[in-house]
Amino acid sequence: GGGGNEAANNDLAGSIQIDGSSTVYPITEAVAEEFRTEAPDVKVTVGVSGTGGGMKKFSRGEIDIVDASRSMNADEDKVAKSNNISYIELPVAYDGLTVVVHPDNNWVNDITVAELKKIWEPAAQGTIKKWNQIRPEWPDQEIHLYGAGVESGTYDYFTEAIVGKSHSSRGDYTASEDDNVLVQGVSTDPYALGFFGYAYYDENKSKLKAVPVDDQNDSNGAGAIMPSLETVKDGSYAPLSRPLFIYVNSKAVSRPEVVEFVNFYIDNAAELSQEVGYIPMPAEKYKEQKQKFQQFATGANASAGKQ
Amino acid sequence: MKLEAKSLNAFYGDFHALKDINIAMEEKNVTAFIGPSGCGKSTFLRTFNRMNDYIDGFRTEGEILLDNRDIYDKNIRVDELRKEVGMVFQKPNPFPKTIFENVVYGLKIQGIKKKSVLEEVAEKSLRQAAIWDEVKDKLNKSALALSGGQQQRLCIARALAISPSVLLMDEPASALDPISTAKIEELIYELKNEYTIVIVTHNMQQAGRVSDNTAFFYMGELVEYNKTKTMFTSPKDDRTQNYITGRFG
Amino acid sequence: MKLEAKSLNAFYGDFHALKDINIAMEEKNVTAFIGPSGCGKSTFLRTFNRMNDYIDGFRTEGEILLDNRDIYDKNIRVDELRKEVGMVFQKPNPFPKTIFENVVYGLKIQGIKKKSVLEEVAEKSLRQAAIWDEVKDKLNKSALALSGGQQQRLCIARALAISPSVLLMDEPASALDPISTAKIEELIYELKNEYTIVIVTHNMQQAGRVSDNTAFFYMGELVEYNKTKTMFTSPKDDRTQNYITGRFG
Amino acid sequence: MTSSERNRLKDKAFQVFGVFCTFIGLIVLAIFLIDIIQKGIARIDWDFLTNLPSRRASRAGILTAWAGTLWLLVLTAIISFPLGVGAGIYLEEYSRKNKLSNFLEINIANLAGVPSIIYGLLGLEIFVRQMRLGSSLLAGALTLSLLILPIIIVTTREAIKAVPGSVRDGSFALGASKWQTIWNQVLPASFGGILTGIILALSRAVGEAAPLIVIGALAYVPFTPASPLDEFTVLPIQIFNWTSRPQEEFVTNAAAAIIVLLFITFLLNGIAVYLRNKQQKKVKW
Amino acid sequence: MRVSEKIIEGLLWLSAVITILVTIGIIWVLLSESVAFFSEVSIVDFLTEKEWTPLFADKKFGIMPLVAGTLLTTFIAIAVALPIGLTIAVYLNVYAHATLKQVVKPMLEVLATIPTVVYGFFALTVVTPFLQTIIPSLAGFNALSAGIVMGIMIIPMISSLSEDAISAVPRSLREAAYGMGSTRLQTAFGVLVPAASSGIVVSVILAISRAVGETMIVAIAAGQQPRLTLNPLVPIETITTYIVQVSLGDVPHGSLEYRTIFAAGITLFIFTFALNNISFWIKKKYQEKYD
Ligand SMILES: Nc1ncnc2c1ncn2[C@@H]1O[C@H](COP(=O)(O)OP(=O)(O)OP(=O)(O)O)[C@@H](O)[C@H]1O
Ligand SMILES: Nc1ncnc2c1ncn2[C@@H]1O[C@H](COP(=O)(O)OP(=O)(O)OP(=O)(O)O)[C@@H](O)[C@H]1O
Ligand SMILES: [Mg+2]
Ligand SMILES: [Mg+2]
Ligand SMILES: O=P([O-])([O-])[O-]
Repeated sequence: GGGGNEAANNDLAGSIQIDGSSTVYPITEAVAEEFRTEAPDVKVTVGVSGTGGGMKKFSRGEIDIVDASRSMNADEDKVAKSNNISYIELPVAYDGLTVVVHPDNNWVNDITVAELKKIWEPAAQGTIKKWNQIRPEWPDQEIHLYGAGVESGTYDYFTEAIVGKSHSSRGDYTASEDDNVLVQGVSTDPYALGFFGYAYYDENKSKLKAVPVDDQNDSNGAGAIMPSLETVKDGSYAPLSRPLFIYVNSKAVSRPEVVEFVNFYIDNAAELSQEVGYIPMPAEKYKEQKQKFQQFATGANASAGKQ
Repeated sequence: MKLEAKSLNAFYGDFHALKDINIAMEEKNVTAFIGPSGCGKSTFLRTFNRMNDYIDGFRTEGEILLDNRDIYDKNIRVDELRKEVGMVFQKPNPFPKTIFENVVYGLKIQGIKKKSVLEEVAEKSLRQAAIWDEVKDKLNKSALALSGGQQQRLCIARALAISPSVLLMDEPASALDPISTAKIEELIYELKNEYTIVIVTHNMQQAGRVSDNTAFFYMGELVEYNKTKTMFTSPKDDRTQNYITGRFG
Repeated sequence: MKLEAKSLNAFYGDFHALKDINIAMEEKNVTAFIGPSGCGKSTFLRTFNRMNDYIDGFRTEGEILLDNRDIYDKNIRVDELRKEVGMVFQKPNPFPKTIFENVVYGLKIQGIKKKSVLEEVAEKSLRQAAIWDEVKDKLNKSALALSGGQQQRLCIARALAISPSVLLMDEPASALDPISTAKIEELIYELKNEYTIVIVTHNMQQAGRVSDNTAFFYMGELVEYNKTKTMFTSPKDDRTQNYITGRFG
Repeated sequence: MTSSERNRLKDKAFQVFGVFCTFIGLIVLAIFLIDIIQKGIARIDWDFLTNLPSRRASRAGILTAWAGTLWLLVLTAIISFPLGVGAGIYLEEYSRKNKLSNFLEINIANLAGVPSIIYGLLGLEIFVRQMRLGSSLLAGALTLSLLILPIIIVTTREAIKAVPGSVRDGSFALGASKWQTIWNQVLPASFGGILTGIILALSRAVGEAAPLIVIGALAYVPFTPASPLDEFTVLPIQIFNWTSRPQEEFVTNAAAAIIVLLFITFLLNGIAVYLRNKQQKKVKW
Repeated sequence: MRVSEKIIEGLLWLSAVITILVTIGIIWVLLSESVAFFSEVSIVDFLTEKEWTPLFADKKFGIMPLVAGTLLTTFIAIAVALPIGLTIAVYLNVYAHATLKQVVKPMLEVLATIPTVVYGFFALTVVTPFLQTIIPSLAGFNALSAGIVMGIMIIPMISSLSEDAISAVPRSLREAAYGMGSTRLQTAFGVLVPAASSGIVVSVILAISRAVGETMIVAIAAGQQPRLTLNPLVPIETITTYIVQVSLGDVPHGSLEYRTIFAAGITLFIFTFALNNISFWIKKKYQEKYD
């Protein structure tokens, strides 16, 4: 069974295979790194094949844990079920998708979700081409769009939140799986508008200008809200703050090193996620997750014992 | 007869390189092949140890007899044949190995490994090739460091080491300086006591000096074959006459 | 004197290829260079149009005079020199272009473009080289389609087209069949009326047939230089004697 | 100006242009190396070479990356060497001029030009999926072996071709069989050239990222592989991963890792050039 | 001994024939997935549609934008590499001292061995900002900068292979030209380059083929925006970029989206296959010219 028995850790051995989201990767890498001092003989490997790629492997039982920057979708769930795999979803941190423009851009000081939708929805392709089509007082200049690669969890989340339908947007923008490439693009293009993870904005503040987003719903903060540690954490930066998850395979929790690792993950996620540029959840949330996982682990092991 | 060709024709693909050649060479005699460039001397010489086998499209008709056995017969093993019929080439072609390795190569590939045997044969062949004194102190040096003339004598020693009875030489001195050439000619003269030798040469005087019989080829045909003395003093054919007096070639 | 060498020494890096050569050749004469392989004939011939310039490490000492001007002088333009001193090589080396393009190449690089001039010169040179009748109907065919002998005459025509006064020939017939060889020799005989010709040859008989004077080289030295007739009947030096009687080489 | 003066002028002008172009190439190379070295050299120390990956740029090391790269190199060499050299020998020494040999030849020329990413797709389908090797070192090495096979075959053939026929003749004339001749004469004489080709091919393999990304090589591997079936990461992937991190310090790490990768590449190339020159000096036919 | 000879020959034959299996493998992998792709998407649409948006809600499957992007970057690369590479080849062969050639040639070849990931970032972070100071309208991602850097990368392919080809021109031709009073320039471009033209053409085709298949440089620096344009100043997407983009992302195996990379892959394969064949035949045809 699980439990943070420090003395037992040195006896732990085995290997844990993790794969999935590139967004979550830095957190998991940090946890794995710290876990090395806890249990030096456990070999943890982390791959980056994107949320979907990771889910694919996870639902076939090829890996123990999957990093995900969105929830598992129905198709993936079906495959997992058909392979007799049950799992638990554990949120580990938040990310704030940040809308950015070039620092010389002096006209955009805030933007509404409706405007973002107008820019990004599929119908915009070929029609919304200039800044002044969004707000008449904005310049009569071409707008250049930069955004996450179409096959990333980030893209899924952004389209869901802005356009209202996952995986649905215009296609004529510069897409990249590599957020630094996007940073480079926006920071060298005065007529650019882009979005990517908060960490990338945070690290490149001098080269970029973040745009406060107004979701026109005053219940979670009035007016346009600037992404920051606080606004993401307290939920007022909506709708572009999103939870990041790990999923754990029920079969894997029969192995003490996996249980130990996941417990360790939850215990340290707050500190480590902030260190690598993400936003930790409130402390009580982590407590909740830990209990949830404890139950799941004992439950899974009990049912495995019965068979 | 040691070596004989009967109605031999040879072809490179469609090209008819040797036309109905008949010739017989006695044991322990030196026969010289002369003729202008491209007349087929080398091609003919190489049929005696089947060195042309590896050329795509080359084929022969007729017979080549060594000790009265057809060497193009199916039952003949080429490697055995070549132990019987040694060959020395126009340009010295030592292997990029030591002098010793060069001489014993033929034995080694026959599977002979005993050091004492190899050393004995090496010394004997190098002495026969009149190069022992020059190389005996550097048998483990690279053969490529020798001069051209020494290399050529080494190649002769290498051929002798597998004790053939016939020695084919394709312009063996044409790449050498006069002094080396003289040494090689002397050597041929001595080897004649033990081996049947066929030599291709461009140098009429050389043919005159070393050979007992001479064969003159012209455009794939054997024009004239006779005692060397007779041939050089009273050739029967006009073409021979023209060639040996330097009208062409 | 048309051509002269005075105390000429030539080196390939450390190798001393020509040793203190002194020679003078008269206008409208044919001089033959003979000697065993590697004695420096080609090296010497090529100093007359400085073709060795492009060989790394090659250098000369002494003087080469053309019409009494030192061609290794700083003010001499190599390209001008080569228009004066034409050259024909051992192996025919036509450019992979049409026959016409080959003949007029030298004019074109001088900037002459006028069609009528080019055509006139082409016909004249091809006639001089005794090949006009054979090619006049296929001037626009590739030169590579000609036979070896024709190619060589084309190369001679090409050299004549820029109207040099000296013609250097390095074994111009050694790659040719007897009939082509005879044609080239005839041609040299005729060209002698207008050009100063220097020819390298391995073939003693050829030297005897075409040249007025003969120079015998041996290991980088000019051993003997004389009227061809005198040289072949009563050579002064033993080495010459040995060489022309075929004792070596 | 006479035409010959004009010609000489043009001649000189082109010479200047030639020097200029050559220097463009060399200068770009220099800018390149200086840029990378400035960014990364300070970061290279013993710890960087021996540390495991880490979230903190200052603690992160490339031990597993270069260990993976070396593993992959050795395995790739072991797999591609016999295949490539064998094929080269066959084509050069045995195959007669016929339809098959012609087809083989054109096929190899074609394979040499197939983009590396397509080899990645092949490796993914055949080695990772069908042969169930997963994203292991072995799957990676097999993929890279196929990628460099054509290069090895072509250079082997060139090296064998450079052995003069006179050596073969000499051996045959002493009664050696075909294989004896190849084994005792042709291969020793061409070995330098063959080795050069293999090393150059490996130096190509060492820089490949795309096909390994396609077959799913990992990013975080905190242990050095112990067997060919272990998972692995390599330097180009580590570099790619670091360049996509938000923190500026990782760019420094990436530059440092690039220096190490270039060092390996240059080392391999240097060995190849050395062998080639040595061979050229030693054997003058 | 006869038997062992046969066995050895057999083994060698086998290793040669493996190369055929590799080709079959490639074709099989590409075909099996793309056949499924073309059962859903008409090949006519694939070839004629002007938009490529298979990953979006509104799917269009016109390969033309990717092909245009590929051709554009390739063209720029060759426009850079051909004049520079050929000039270097001529310079090194005809003008430069032998030792200079011996030093410079391998140094230039280093350009071709630098990992392409490195080139990609060089294009994005050094070349593009530099070009933007000259062409202010240049986008952050563009075919121009990626093409130029790719051109630099393939310079040694052209310079080295062309130099080899020029070296292979028989000495006699070179001497003939000099012997007529040609300058070095006239010898080079009047005689050597035409005589070596087949080798030079082969080097250029191989360089084109390399540029067509190059992945990381364009993926990083040219953008990822399929667009039917020949404007070098805006972001485009090449076939290879598309493949690597999808491989890096997380397209579920077996979906139509996943199959698009094989359809793109087979297009790429056909391109390079055609180029390689052409170069092979040119080489074959002219190889024996001087022997
Ligand atoms: N491998 C080959 N394929 C086709 N033809 C060949 C081959 N080898 C030689 N020949 C031709 O066969 C003819 C005879 O050639 P061979 O080498 O026997 O002449 P040769 O008398 O030895 O001349 P040389 O004195 O120049 O050595 C020549 O016309 C030559 O072109
Ligand atoms: N490029 C070179 N570098 C070094 N040595 C050379 C070079 N060219 C020729 N030699 C040497 O210079 C000497 C004279 O050579 P040359 O070519 O002038 O001889 P040759 O009399 O024309 O001989 P052949 O009759 O064989 O043509 C030879 O020993 C040769 O090895
Ligand atoms: Mg011969
Ligand atoms: Mg000569
Ligand atoms: O890698 P993703 O987090 O974008 O799926």
